[in-house]
Amino acid sequence: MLENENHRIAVIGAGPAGISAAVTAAELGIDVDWYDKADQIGGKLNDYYQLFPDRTSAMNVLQEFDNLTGTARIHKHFGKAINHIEKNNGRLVLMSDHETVGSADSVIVATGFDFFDARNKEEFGYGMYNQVITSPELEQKLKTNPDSLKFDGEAPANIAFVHCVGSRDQQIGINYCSRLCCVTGIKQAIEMRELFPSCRVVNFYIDLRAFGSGYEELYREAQEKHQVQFIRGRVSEASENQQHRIVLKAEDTLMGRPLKITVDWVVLLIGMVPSCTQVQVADHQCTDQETGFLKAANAFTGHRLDGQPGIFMAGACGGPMSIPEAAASGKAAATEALQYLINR
Amino acid sequence: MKQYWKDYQKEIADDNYFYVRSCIRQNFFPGAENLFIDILKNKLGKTVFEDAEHTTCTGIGYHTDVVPLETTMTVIARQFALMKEKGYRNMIASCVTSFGLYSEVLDMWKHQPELKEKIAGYLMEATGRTFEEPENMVHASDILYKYRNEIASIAKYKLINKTTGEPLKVVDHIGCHYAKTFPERGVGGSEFPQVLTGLITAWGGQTVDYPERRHCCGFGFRNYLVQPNRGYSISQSKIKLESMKPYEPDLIIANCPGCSMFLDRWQYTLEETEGAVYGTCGNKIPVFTHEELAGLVLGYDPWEIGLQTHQVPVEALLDKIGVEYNPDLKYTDRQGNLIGEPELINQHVC
Amino acid sequence: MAGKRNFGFDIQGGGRQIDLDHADTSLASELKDAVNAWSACINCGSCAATCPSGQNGGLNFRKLHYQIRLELPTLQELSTLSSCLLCGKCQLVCPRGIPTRYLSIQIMQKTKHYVRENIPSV
Amino acid sequence: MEILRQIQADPRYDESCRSCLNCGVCTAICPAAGYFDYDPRKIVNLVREGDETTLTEIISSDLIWYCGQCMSCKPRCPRGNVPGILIQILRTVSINSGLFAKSGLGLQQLVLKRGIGHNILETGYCIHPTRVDPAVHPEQGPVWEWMSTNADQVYSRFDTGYDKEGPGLLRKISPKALGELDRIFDVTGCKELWRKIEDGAAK
Repeated sequence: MLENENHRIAVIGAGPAGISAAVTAAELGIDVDWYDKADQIGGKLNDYYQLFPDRTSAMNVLQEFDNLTGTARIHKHFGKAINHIEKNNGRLVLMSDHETVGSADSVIVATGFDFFDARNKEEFGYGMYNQVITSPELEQKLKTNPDSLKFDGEAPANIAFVHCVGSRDQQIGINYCSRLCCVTGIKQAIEMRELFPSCRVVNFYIDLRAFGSGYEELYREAQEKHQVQFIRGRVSEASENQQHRIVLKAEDTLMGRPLKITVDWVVLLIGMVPSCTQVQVADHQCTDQETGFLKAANAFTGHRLDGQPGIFMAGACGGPMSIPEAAASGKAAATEALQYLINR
Repeated sequence: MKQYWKDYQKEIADDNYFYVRSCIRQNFFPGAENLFIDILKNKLGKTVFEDAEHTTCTGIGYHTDVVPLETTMTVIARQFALMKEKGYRNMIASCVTSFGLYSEVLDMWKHQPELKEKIAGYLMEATGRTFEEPENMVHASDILYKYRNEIASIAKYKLINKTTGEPLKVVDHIGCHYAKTFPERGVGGSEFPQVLTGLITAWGGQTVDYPERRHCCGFGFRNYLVQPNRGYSISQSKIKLESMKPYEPDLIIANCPGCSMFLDRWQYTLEETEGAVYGTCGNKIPVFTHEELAGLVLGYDPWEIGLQTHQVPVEALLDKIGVEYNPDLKYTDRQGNLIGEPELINQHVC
Repeated sequence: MAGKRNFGFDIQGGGRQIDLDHADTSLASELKDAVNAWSACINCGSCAATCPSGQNGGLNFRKLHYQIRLELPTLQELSTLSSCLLCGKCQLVCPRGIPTRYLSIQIMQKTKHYVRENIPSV
Repeated sequence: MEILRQIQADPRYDESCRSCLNCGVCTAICPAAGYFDYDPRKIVNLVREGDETTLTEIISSDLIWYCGQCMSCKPRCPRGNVPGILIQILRTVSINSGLFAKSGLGLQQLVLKRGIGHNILETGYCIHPTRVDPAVHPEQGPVWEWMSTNADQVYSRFDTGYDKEGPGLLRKISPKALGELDRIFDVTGCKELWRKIEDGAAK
């Protein structure tokens, strides 16, 4: 297949998409230089507790991923963020700040996403009120210290999940839907009900987008089995009362009436935004003007970046994506990269 | 992406101001605006000019839908024309609704230049004047915010309970039209504006964050101005007062003249109708404007700055801070003669 | 001191707001145990759309069911159910398989007492 | 002109009424929505649906007169809509079409016009101490009664310029300035609007 055995692919990012891309390329017989800003593989998977829709342990998934990466063809260069790709005599040069770190014949960018900084939605009081947390913070608490979710030493009485924080919102310049927050809210609501069976859990949503396989079923399970309450209305403001509980105001749009509830925890289901370490490609803007995510030359047909021979994107650096989707995208990008090297 | 709102700062010109007065403030807080001018001129050494020819901005008429948009715009253009004629570029509005409306008009002109042209034509036709937009457009409370530390350095009193040494608990109420209409034009944005909090903390007090902090005072324009509609108005203030009551605030301050008046008057009405009292020791909570608060810490005489025009008596608060005043001069005229006294409202001593 | 003077307007309001902190969900608790799939509703409105009584105004089954899960409806709101024909068309169209006809009967039965107590003439 | 086209022709339309997510953040914090049977979210939707019969109905009803113009709805809307401004437009169209007089609350425009409107042209202020009558403002309390009955002495304590020409507190607005206001009100269509309010209310 490949005439020159010395071809090398660089994969930037070691989250689900990067893992999948690196493993696939290695399996296809190519040497992979693998970069990540962190010292370990997994990316945000390291911080998750259970994965939707079937509540698989994130650690197990990570372990399975890790088992695949032990091949001799994968060369890890972790602990350094690649943020720039230069072109030099047909080689792609990887830069970290202004330092050359390596080079490759083809690069797969899998730098993932960042979570939206909830302080930008000041009306929810995140960063001001202790009882307002974000979904990844809840994930962390569930994973490492569920006891920290008690309120004044007691099981919390009321918990609210606020959907669409940092999504679908012109006020903060993010008009797209982050897609995964809905099901995250459903999953975490169930977990809270299991942890604190006496607790009322209310999800405030605008539209419930349970698009993935098993998501709608999880939604129904949350309603029926776990009695999670769903109220159709976006939370308008959160304020703190004297007991440091949070008072929320929303409209119940199905009743057409304003609504108020006092809760012990508010969980903001924060959306996904482009990673601050997203790779910039020299002399070219390959990002979507509207969203800031990387954009494929033709999203219908593949992962190639426009005007950038040899550079491919994979996973959530191209927009909000679930873990299986990111992994599949990494696999696909690796095969496209191989195809590119063969045809070159 | 935008910055965090609470970090939002805006440009506030440092001198040479053209001042436009507020209808409501002049009526109900008659000492406040002259006090503000005096602080600017004599305490901060600034130049501030008031043109006798300026008028109402028509804001209340606009928001009660008896003055159309283009009329309001032309009246505002006339104020800008006066400012230009006198050689000023920095405008200070006393009224929060005026400030909001000026901001709104400037924003609409930016997006619809043809509308600005049309208004220029109206102004020329009606008055023969031409105008220029101000370079800097702020609310009076922005100026005090800018110079809060200078004021603190020359202050005679602090917002501290003389007996206990504790900082006073101060509720800040921001007029809705200050930052809700254009968050980027308010110090600190629309959710948690810093403009009054900055004054409170710089002058020794402590801000109270209570659940209904961001709720409207309930003026509601037509919902107050027409007598049978006033239930709406008082109900909104009641929501706020009930929400702040458990925090036992010593004082409320507001930068909007309407809010200051309503939070003051509705406490009286709520006591009369429902027997409800929201302060401690059976007292109501005094309500100050930002100018009055500055005047108080700077040691102005309480009666010279108009604190006797409040329905909620202020003496308990003055005593708490240790402000000197002569009770005999409260209801006197300029020459010191007693004008007569309003019907007295009970005041309790803790 | 209260009511000393007539100020020419009434102080009221706030009644429109649903206060989940103090809402009465006792009826909801009873129904939850009595009706399968009680909480599976996705508010699609199929039941209300197909309801013959609903066409004439008054009864909105989707909304009434939803409201009971939030708070105790007013007598007036509950009494709209009296126009239910128990035809069961709603049950045929429900995508979540909620036994709506049975639910309607259960609501009527469980509120009979409440309605009688509050409207002596019923 | 059709009601919808009149609404859309207003220079404030584009900034106030884009597509709506129906999320309800506006209604959630609307002081009027907690007090009246009123829902700003629904107003936006009704206008966007654009049905002439419905639009005629709502601008003939009390529904458009509940909003207190606080604009709390403005900073929250994820689509950048401003129901409070849309209400201003609906009220303008309601007055222009004469339909305001079909609503009890709409008819109050006559009182407001003769009050605030006339205050502006006669005094140069929206409100003036001599025009806030304690008899119809009992809620203003005894201190206001004292100020209002002793206006000259009270206001002069703070500024000797009270009710006199020249700068200062509640100065007498000069005939020249009042004349300019009057001409502005003529040229920009305010007087025309006032005629419509008087005529509509008379019918």
